[in-house]
Amino acid sequence: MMTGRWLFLTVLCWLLTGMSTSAWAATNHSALLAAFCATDGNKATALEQFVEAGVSDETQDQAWARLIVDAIRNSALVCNSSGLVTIQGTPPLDAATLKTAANSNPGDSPYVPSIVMMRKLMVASAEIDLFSGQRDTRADAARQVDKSFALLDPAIITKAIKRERDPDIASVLTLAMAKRGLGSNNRADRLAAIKAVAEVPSETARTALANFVAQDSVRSDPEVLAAVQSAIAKIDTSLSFGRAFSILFSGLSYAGVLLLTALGLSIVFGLMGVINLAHGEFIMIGAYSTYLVERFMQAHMPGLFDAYIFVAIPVAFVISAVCGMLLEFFVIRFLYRRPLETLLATWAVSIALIKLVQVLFGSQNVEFVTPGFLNGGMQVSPGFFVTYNRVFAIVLALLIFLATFAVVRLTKLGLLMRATTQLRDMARCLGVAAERVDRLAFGLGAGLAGLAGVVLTQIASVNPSMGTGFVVDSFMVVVLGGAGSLLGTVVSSLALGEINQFIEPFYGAVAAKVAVLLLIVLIIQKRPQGLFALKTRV
Amino acid sequence: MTTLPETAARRNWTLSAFLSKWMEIGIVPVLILVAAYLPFAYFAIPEASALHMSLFGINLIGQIMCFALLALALDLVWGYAGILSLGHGIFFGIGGYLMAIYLLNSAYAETNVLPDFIQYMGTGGFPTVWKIFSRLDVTVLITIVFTALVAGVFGFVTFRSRINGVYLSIITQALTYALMLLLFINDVGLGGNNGMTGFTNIAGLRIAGVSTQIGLAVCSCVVLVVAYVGVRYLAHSSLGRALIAVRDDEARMRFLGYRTHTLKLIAWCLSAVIAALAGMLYVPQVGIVNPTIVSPQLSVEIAVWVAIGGRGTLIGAIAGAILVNGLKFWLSSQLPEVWPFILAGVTLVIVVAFGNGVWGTLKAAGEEANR
Amino acid sequence: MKRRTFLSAVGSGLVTAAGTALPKPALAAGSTEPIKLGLLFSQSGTMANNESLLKDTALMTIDQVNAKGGVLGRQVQGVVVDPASDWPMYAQLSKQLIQRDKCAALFGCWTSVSRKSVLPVVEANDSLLFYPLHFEGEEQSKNVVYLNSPPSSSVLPAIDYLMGDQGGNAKRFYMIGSDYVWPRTINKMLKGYFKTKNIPDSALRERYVPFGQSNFQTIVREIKDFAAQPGGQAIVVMTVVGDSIPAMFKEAVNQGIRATDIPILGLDVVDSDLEGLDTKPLVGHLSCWCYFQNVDTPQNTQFKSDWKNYVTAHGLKHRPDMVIDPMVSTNLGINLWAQAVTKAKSTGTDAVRKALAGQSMVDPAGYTVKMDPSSQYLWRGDMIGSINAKQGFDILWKSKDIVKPVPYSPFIGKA
Amino acid sequence: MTASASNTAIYVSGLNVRFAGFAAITNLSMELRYGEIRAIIGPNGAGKTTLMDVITGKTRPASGEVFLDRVTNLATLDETSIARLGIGRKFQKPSVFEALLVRENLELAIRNGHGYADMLRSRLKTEYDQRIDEVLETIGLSSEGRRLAGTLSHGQKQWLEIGMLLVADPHVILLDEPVAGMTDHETARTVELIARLKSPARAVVVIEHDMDFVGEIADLVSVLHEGQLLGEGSMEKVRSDPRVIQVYLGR
Repeated sequence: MMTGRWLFLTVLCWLLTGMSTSAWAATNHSALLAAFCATDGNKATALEQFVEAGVSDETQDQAWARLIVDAIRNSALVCNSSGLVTIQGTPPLDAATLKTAANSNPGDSPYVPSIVMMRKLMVASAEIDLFSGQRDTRADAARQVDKSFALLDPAIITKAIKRERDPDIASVLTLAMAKRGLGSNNRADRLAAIKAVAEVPSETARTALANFVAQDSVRSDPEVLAAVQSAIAKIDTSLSFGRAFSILFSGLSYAGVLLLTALGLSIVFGLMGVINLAHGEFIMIGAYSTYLVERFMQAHMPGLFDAYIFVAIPVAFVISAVCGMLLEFFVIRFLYRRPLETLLATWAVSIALIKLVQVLFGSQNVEFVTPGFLNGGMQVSPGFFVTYNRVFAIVLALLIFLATFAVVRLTKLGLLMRATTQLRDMARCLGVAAERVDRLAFGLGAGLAGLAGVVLTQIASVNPSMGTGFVVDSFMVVVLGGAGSLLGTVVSSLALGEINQFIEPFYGAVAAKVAVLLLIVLIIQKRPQGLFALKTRV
Repeated sequence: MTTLPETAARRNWTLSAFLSKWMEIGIVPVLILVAAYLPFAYFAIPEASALHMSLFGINLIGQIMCFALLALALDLVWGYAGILSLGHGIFFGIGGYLMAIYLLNSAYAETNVLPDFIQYMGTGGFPTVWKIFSRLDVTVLITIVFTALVAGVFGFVTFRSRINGVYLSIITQALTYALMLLLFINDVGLGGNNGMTGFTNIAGLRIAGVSTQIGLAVCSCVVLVVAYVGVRYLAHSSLGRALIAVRDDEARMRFLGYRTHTLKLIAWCLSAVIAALAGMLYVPQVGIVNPTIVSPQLSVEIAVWVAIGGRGTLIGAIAGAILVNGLKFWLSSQLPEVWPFILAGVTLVIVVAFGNGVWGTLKAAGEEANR
Repeated sequence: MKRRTFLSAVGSGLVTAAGTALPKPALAAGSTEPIKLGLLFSQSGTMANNESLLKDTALMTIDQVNAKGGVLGRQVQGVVVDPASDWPMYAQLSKQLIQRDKCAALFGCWTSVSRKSVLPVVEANDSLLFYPLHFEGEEQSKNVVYLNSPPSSSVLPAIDYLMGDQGGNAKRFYMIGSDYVWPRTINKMLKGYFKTKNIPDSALRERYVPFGQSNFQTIVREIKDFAAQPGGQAIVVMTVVGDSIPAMFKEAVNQGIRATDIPILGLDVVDSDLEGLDTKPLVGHLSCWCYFQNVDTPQNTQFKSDWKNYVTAHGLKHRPDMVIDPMVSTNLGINLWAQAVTKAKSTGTDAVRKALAGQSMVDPAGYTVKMDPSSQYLWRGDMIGSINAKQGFDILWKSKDIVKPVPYSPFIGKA
Repeated sequence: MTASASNTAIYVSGLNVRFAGFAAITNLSMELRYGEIRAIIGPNGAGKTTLMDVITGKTRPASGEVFLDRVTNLATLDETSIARLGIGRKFQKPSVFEALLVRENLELAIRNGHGYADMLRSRLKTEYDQRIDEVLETIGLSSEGRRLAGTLSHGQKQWLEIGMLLVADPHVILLDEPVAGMTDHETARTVELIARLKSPARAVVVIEHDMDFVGEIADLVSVLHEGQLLGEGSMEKVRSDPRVIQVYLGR
């Protein structure tokens, strides 16, 4: 019985639309445009007309409607005072004929869609897409329509379902239609709708149901009420899981950043005992090297542009490593006996570097075009959305750490490094070329900082003074982890990252940071040598 | 300081020798002269003459004196006790903020307008605690006590657990950073990023008044002199020598039966109080206090002034602060682009080439001449 | 006169530097030496890229004034200093400009904090500061000329729009700002305003991040949460500034927020903030100013080409094709000052202040702005811009006429 | 003297010290008596210096007792308190305060950490001054009193350090390789100095490698090996002890 009625309705709609469209081909486009531009006219209804054209069987109508709707979306459609309607561009087109417009008067500015209009436009173009030849286009359109089911035009969707060959797309559309049942007064429709909406739990689904349950008619109907409430409960549980995961995740990504920025320092400070206040500036140098690479590739090999981030990795490493070695050669090596002096010297270097970069690049943020594959993110589970740039940061941090660990623990350089840096004189006696090892070690530290810079270009703002923010954190991580213990660095950055992100939602970013700093200071009071330090003689 | 009168007989007088011996006392009358000159230079000397000083210049000198005071404080702990604190901005800040609270109180008493940050915080009035700071003398007293207390607690815990050298520097820096972040939060109730401003009067005098401004500058000089004399006395007492000993070999001092952390604590608290006083003098002269005065940057810079002047020589610290800040004010208006490079360059040369700074080197040369 | 100053100063200690410093330019009127204007804009530090724009606009405008023969037959000369984005330095240098360089008036400051540190100086020396930014209002000094709108005349119309049908009937508001006076005051005002619209507190949320915050993971997640609560369409009123703006936008885009789901009204967003951002996913987010560079008026075309020529001619780092509201405000300020001086036939503060009242001119946005005689705020138009795919703003809505500036918003409960 | 020789100054029993795994001292028990000069010898890593570290509170033992006068358990006190009980120590490498004058070094030693307020009064009590003069006489640096300690020769520094022990007049004196790197002439002088330290109310302990030197000064010799007491007795006795010869003198 139910289905019977649906059938009847759909047939009716189809007939209507069918007639109108056939009537359509005859009437010319400019009338529509006029209707749209009419100051008193209702733009929404005008838009519906465009859509009708778009979904008609006349391909040139379709194409035209598609073009117009896009033009409106990109606020390129100009209603000239002369009555002429043009599409901005070079040359401007006459919207009706799509021929080059005679003259579009500059005084007239294009129509800028309001937010409400944008929503309508979004659905409209999706609806048009539902009739396109490409399966993928239709699939996307279907998803879009489903997302904003409240706004869709049932007649058109039914038509789409009828002619849809692909079962998946069809089912998506049917689901969307079902969701509209929330609006109906029929209990069965409502129950079906609730089921449909709750099928894929998400914030939007929750909103829909929550708004739905707010209606009196719903409250008065115990059965529906029960259904919707259990649905909401179900959604809430999965959402809260998602929320927990997201906190863990952001903790992880924060830890990744900490690890990256601290790694270089755990060598320079941890192993060599140099208080390098210019550490942050090496990070900055790394970031700016990335910037140069980006600019270069944009100019010379736009095809491979997205790969710039990977190209930047070796480049940034080398550049900052070289800077590091220069610093070591000209300043640090005279100060190994006087750690506190290295503090002052490196501070001086840092302000000079900052100013230098300011002079070269200006003090504003340099903006990066994010590689396509780092844009956006994905819904892992309801309420748990990971963004690709963070995943990238975490993964890279991990890889870089493993590499460093390998270098320090497994290679000869690593051995020499530990030897010289820990027992300077002894190593000298043993004829280790201490100077060279020191230089390499410092270079390695600086290079790692540079790598941190590369990653940060994707998740933090890049400007000459960006480094200063990271120095304190990095030192804290290293000190907490225990000087000279790479594992300690990892553990402490993990701990700090998670703690920080756990506090932040409740008390805000600053409070979290402060709390963590104080916590560290307290721990240091108890364990001056950090968490991972052996008890040794003297 | 280590050469004594009887050897002075067989000095061969070189400039460095003269300076290193006599300027340490000589600076006192010099500073007093400056203090006396300021009002004279403004009121009595006609504007045309080169000797005339604009209020602007005088105000500048006042501020520089505060920085010198700050450097003196740091030199006491770094140069003598060997504690390189990167957290003296904290004490400077405490002094500054408490002073600001007093100034706001008195401004409110006069104008009856609440500062905007109080208004938009919606508390509808000053926190009750602030009432204590309604009198200058009381404020000064409380500030001294409070600072000593804060420094004492931190120092006690830290020196007890034998955190020193690099670690202590890093921790103090972290704390400075933390405090700055805290002050940036408006909910803390100290004006957040804007900090506090809009002071109208201090101890009944209009704060923008010429004579008030000059008075503050003079006051800064005087406090500097007093602090210098006091610290120098301490440094030359055998307590000062004990501090030097702790600096050079703390363990050894323990084996001699010294409670080294107590020694350090004394120097630490005294230094903190001096820093706080500097803050109290600084704020009414710039007319605003905001979190940047506890930025890690400033705290490191203090160490740089001391290093440039030569640590462990008190006068060197003062000279360094005056030199650097004088240059800074002058250059950053003339050629702002170049200033950081100059500062960096000078610091590097001093640190790498002349470990013990301008004054230290001069002194060394002086003693060379006497040997 | 020196001597008198001396005695009175000693006597009362209540003589301001004005006694010695300020009369100079007033007396010097009619002489041929140039009239000095202090330009108090940072060229280094965090504010540099914004404020140096204004510095150069000011210099350009001064050139234009001089090209027209200067004022009172004297050339105008801009005295440039660099406060290096360090708030106390603003106070310091403003003193220097007034007392040492004897500037007739100051143009400068971007952030409220810098203005507030200069305020006591200009008041003590009875000079004039022309302030080109929109700000939190709640202030009115006879020594400051406010060239941009206070929130009640610029922000509220935008809010009204969003609460209307065209704006999508916003019912719930997530207010995220940088933690300082401007956002705090704006949001306090908004809360007061929402009360009058019977919007319950449950439909409001207020969050603050420190300056230069670049990690908005948590915030954006919370926004999505907030939007998912029942009670109607949610929007974000964003008062974060500087570095935080692109960071916030990026995170929002990455986490899949679109204007069609949750519109963001960025009160401090100007074209320069969109530089280098891929604005396609940002299309439809909003901002409101007294001027957007896409406005189509001959004056604007003129101003934009002037700027382009100036930038290229002097080989400046700025983008030649980008003009933002504060630049226009600066330009207006200097022109109005010039008009006032000409009318007053003097550069003395009092005279200029009197002459300034009621001065008016046509601004690039096409409105005839005029100086409010009582409040010394400038009457200006109001516009809502919608971010387009071309890293700029399309004008979504314009006020019919200039709007009365209301320094003290009725919606902020006075303490 | 024989009377006092019997009474124990330092009593060590069942002492164990470990560093990150390896055992520096295992189950060591020995007595140091007043009135005697005791030499402790043994190859490197035998635990000689570690023993001093334990007595002076620098190192905490894993287990075992270290008593002063059979009443105070030193294992529970920190360096400062132990020093104040009258246990003085001279380190292996001369550690005088080079930035201070010779006199000032002695002054610090004589004040022995008492009365910080009193230290602000620059003038020193006259009896202290006299004491310092005497000691300067004894260590033969009277003419060097106003020199920077840093400018002294290696030997002079060693003597100054011994002087710092003398002025403080402790009950127990621990000397770690006092003649290391000295010329024969200097060594001879040091021998005299150490001989002077000997008094009925004082126990003197010397760690040394130089056998002849030990022979000259020591009343009693204890041999440590791998953290254990190998033998004890007069130099002759020890010299003739086969195990000692095997592990130590043999090489």
